[in-house]
Amino acid sequence: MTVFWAVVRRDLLLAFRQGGGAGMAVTFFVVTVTLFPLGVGPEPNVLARIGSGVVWVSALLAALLSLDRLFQADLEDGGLDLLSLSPEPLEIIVLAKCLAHWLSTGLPLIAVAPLLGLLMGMPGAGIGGLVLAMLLGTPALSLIGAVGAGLTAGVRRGGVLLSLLVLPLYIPILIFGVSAVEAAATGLTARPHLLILAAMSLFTAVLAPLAAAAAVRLALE
Amino acid sequence: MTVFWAVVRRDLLLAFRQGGGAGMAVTFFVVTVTLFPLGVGPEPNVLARIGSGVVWVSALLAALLSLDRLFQADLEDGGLDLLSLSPEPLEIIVLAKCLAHWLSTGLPLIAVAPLLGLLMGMPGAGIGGLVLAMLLGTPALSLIGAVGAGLTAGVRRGGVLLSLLVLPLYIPILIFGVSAVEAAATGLTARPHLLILAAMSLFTAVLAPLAAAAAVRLALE
Amino acid sequence: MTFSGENLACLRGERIVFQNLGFELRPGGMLLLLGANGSGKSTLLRLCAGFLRPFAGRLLYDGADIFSQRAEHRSRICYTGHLDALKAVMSVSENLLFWTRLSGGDAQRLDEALDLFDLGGLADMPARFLSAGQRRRANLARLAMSRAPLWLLDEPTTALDKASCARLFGLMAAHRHAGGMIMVATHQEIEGADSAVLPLDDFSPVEAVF
Amino acid sequence: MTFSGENLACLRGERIVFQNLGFELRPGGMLLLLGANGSGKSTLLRLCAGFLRPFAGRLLYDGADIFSQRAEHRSRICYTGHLDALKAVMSVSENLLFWTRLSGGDAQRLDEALDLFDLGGLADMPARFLSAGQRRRANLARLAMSRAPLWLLDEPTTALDKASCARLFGLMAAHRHAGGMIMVATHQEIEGADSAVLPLDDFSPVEAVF
Amino acid sequence: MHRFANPTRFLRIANAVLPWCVSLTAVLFVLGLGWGLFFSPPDYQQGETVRIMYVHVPAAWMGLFIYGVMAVASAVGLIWRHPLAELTAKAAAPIGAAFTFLSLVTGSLWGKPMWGTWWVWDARLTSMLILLFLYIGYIFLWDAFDDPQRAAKAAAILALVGSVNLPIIKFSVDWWNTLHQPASVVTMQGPKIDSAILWPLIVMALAFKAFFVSVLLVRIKAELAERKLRIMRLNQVARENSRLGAAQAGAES
Amino acid sequence: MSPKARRMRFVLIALAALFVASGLILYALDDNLVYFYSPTDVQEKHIAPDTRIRIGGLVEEGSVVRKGNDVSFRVTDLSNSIPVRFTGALPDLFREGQGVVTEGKLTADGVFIASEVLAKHDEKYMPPEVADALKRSGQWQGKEAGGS
Ligand code: HEM
Ligand SMILES: Nc1ncnc2c1ncn2[C@@H]1O[C@H](COP(=O)(O)OP(=O)(O)OP(=O)(O)O)[C@@H](O)[C@H]1O
Ligand SMILES: Nc1ncnc2c1ncn2[C@@H]1O[C@H](COP(=O)(O)OP(=O)(O)OP(=O)(O)O)[C@@H](O)[C@H]1O
Ligand SMILES: [Mg+2]
Ligand SMILES: [Mg+2]
Repeated sequence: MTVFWAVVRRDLLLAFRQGGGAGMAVTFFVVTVTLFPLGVGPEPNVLARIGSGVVWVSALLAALLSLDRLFQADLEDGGLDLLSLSPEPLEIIVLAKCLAHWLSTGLPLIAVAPLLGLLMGMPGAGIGGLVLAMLLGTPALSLIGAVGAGLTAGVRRGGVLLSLLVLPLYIPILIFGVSAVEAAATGLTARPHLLILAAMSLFTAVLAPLAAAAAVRLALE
Repeated sequence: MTVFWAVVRRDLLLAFRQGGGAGMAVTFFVVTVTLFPLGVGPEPNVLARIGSGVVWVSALLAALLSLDRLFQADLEDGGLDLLSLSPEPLEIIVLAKCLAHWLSTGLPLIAVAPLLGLLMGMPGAGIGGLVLAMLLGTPALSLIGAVGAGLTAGVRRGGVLLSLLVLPLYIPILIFGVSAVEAAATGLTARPHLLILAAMSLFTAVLAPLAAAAAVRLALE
Repeated sequence: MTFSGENLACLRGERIVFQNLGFELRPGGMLLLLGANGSGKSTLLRLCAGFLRPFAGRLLYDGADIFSQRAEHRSRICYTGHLDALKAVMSVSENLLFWTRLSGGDAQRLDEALDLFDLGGLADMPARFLSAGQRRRANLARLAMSRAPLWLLDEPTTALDKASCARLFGLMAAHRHAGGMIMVATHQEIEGADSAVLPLDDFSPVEAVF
Repeated sequence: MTFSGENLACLRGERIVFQNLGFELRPGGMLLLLGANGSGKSTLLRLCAGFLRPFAGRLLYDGADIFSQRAEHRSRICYTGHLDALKAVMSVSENLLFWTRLSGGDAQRLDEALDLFDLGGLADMPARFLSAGQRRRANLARLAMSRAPLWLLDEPTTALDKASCARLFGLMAAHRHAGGMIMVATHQEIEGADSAVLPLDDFSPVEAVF
Repeated sequence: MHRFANPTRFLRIANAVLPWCVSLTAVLFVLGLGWGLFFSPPDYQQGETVRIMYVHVPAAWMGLFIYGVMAVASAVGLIWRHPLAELTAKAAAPIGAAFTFLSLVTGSLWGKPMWGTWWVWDARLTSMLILLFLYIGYIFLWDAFDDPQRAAKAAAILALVGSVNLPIIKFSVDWWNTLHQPASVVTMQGPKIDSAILWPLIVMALAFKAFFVSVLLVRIKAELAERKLRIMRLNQVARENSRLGAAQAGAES
Repeated sequence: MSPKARRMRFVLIALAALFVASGLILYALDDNLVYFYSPTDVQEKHIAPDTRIRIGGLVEEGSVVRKGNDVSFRVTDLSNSIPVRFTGALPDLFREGQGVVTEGKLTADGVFIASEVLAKHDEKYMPPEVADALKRSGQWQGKEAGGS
């Protein structure tokens, strides 16, 4: 597994040395969420009502934006050739890249999410649910995103296309993520929603690397 | 002015021949807007309440996403060198590129906005206001965006950086855009808001090309 | 009509690439820029095109500093760089016509230019189908339509086969014959025995200071 | 240990690049791929590396089709392409160590490899400060740490100065001497008189028929 | 070279089948629409509004069916590298998107009088909307590649990934309490629709199928023609190259 | 470890993960993951007043009282029922014995104040005469509670 961790280490290193990898996704997240009080108006009960939805949607978009370089950067400098020539299966390497992406994007988003929840006037229980739901759900965002990033690597206008391909696939996570928060906020049990989020992350952890690796091989043809 | 129109023509041609230029921004717009009912819940009066904000924020994001290739594509294939070597002032050429961007992105967004307004349950008058406000406001989106696109051309992780630079500058347009819609929807006069939007577009039409051209020259050093 | 540099120094990323560099070009003249990688050939060409400002020294065209008359200077030069500036989805002739219109060249001479570089059969082909050499030829065809007196060419022979090289050298000779001036950066042989040579290695600072 | 291609044909973008191409490499052998631009040198190398599947024909290593044992084949080759695969924000030695670990090379030989390509002083320099030639040398230094028997080199001498070329040729000779095999695509002279030549122009289809 | 021999045979078959298919479509449509709109009875609950069913339900079925066809064709294309399978998937996509869109529109038109709303975000409706987005993404992905061979494979991967949505759409009404009704036709207990309404529905479903096959054949023919054009252009480049090569060889000797 | 054994291990890990994921989903579906709650759910779950929920079921026979634009009725799943009040336009299909989904809030005294009432119908289609004939012949099976 030493190759796996070597890839994780390198991608984290790159994320942090290259213009504050984590920082940017987080800032985008914060800026987008704060656009809403400006757009919708500062009425507290409206904000509290839409809070969980807005936070989740912004998290999707933030995860998405940082995805388009996942394979593209390596493709452009020839590194993807060498990554795919490693004796280790490409699927493992893709999984390592997803893990690094989640550690450098998903985790920081989760860290600031409570603050944004407060900003939107969400109740305490809801914020707890939000953090839990994001912990279980955001890995799937990185994994599904990897498939889209692989498919659009080396493609004209990859960025916009990526969002087109990936956002529809994010919808289930959004739905269950939000319902988990709502259930927690209203004192109902969030368990089934959280279980489904966990199941989706597990499913995609197995299936997404397969699809993404196939897509990456294609980009190298 | 023949150079001006030549640039507009070329950029429009490229937008339409390269993977459905307009189509993608529009689809992103539609997908993002539909994320909100999913995230926020389907309650019609809440949706109607936040409709104008959601549509405007999504329009900002859609305009933004299609911006990152504005100069980047020309930079990568060496075309930006030649564009800036034209005897015509670079400012004029930047303005032409902004116009082409607005025609290929802003206009299509405006065309589908009424549909999305309906989907969000906005009243008829509000939808009329939305179209007017977008007509007057979206040119400023392209123009301000050009400054950000110029500054981030040739920069690592330009995409995320771009949104960080540009989104805060979009906030005034968002605020006045939304208030115009709200005023129209509630039967008040939207005129002052619309006038301010028009003024912002005019201001940026003069100032943004100057800043963007300076940024582009910097990118070529 | 002369183009000259005096005492030029250039700084890239806080490092001096070359210093105390001077040259003079007269109508009909050609200057070959030679030197190891990283010696500053491309940098000097971009300096002459006005993309960069020199850290020290001056660039004069007919005695006037080029940075005091930027617009005029832009209409005096035709530059070809490492990249081919072709849009993949536009045809060869669409690409060429756009650049010519933009730089104020002679759009009438399109057919002539295409023929010169043997691109006649490819005029309506989207540029994405071209091979590397064909792309390079399409880029060079701009020269044949340009009205600029000063050509700045960065390794123009890259990816060209022998026959195309010969055509290019013919075009360059004709340009000089008509009183034009040429600066070429190159690693390969360029035809033109009478041209001056600027060995960039000689101008790198003795001690690279950081 | 032999590596051979039989009756290979390759299709790119619905066009046949070459067909009926065959070759054989034995331990200590070197094959030079020559040919005009677009004749398919890079394509053939990528085929041999397993990035592409041949449209017709087979690639055999010790008699077994390379696509039937992909993982094994990947550990047998060391490939250097047109691009240098260096991360601008990582130092030369960080870059090299990562690729070596990834491909199962010998990380102990880092210093040796750096010295060989005269990169000793640059080991801790982020790659973005390197000149083109230095970048290329950093990429080639992987060869000195690789354990793979088959080297696939795509125009390795690009951007190299004379001295570095000589070092590279020395390394290649040593690899062959130790029983390794090399395929090189090139436009320039490569030292190694006894090597076989594969003229790719000879295998392009007379008329591309579909 | 089977991949280039095949299209000719396909074209021969397609040209023979197409007229029949078109006529069948016309006959079935006239029959189905006439029956459905004029001669079938109203529903005991929904009254005349039920007639939207004759468009909505076949359109929804086709939306699902065509995505299934694309997924299967994509798998065939990926595994056996059969170019006709790739083209079939590509040609089917816009038709499927149109049917999906039609089912969404007719569904909302029907929902307003029946449920009291144009749209709700229940599992059935939402998953159907996702299907439409998947179709659109698929179409754009084909567009985004220069090289049709790579486009085919990338699009195939997407089609296969997206196919997880199909069972979700189909069974959403059983897994969740949706506002949308459960299945009426294909159920464990047999159809729950009276035969007076079921028969015109079946005729319309057949009409939609025949329509799909006709349009699909036409589109595949167009794709093949376009491919031929592309190859002719590339051949022109190749000729140009070899002419140049010859000239160069001549100059050198 | 030989490459084969390694591959085997990956496959096993992957299968295990898929298995666990399927288990989680089945377990979650067993719990309630719904577009609306039934009256029994509402009673069993002790949903707090003032939370916004949807409830679904049948309109109890004989419970509909209209006063101008105001309607009150009871929603039942045949074992429990909840009183509902609503102001506004009702869909065409709204009638006694019919399935409905309503969205709103429960007040402290157990009345559901609906902000929206949607009609839900079942999967049976037949001409009116057939329905009458069925009713007359006594084969009419009545309604199951609001959908599946
Ligand atoms: C926008 C709203 C709607 C959407 C997206 C939608 C979607 C669908 C889909 C995807 C199917 C195919 C299901 C399958 O093959 O199993 C379907 C079937 C059906 N829909 Fe809808 N529907 C909508 C509204 C309605 C409405 C308002 C009604 C009636 C009041 C209705 C009645 C039916 C019926 C009767 C079927 C056939 C069920 C069967 O397969 O047996 N739909 N709908
Ligand atoms: N944008 C930049 N920032 C910092 N340093 C740079 C930049 N561009 C070039 N340099 C450095 O300036 C020096 C000169 O580069 P230049 O491209 O002019 O060399 P060259 O002679 O054209 O080489 P080549 O033969 O590879 O084309 C090199 O050492 C290079 O590392
Ligand atoms: N991804 C691709 N899609 C379609 N055609 C391609 C692709 N890559 C290369 N080709 C075509 O295949 C042919 C062979 O290209 P290749 O890069 O192998 O040439 P080469 O011999 O390496 O040339 P060079 O000397 O320029 O490196 C060219 O005609 C090229 O246009
Ligand atoms: Mg250079
Ligand atoms: Mg090559």
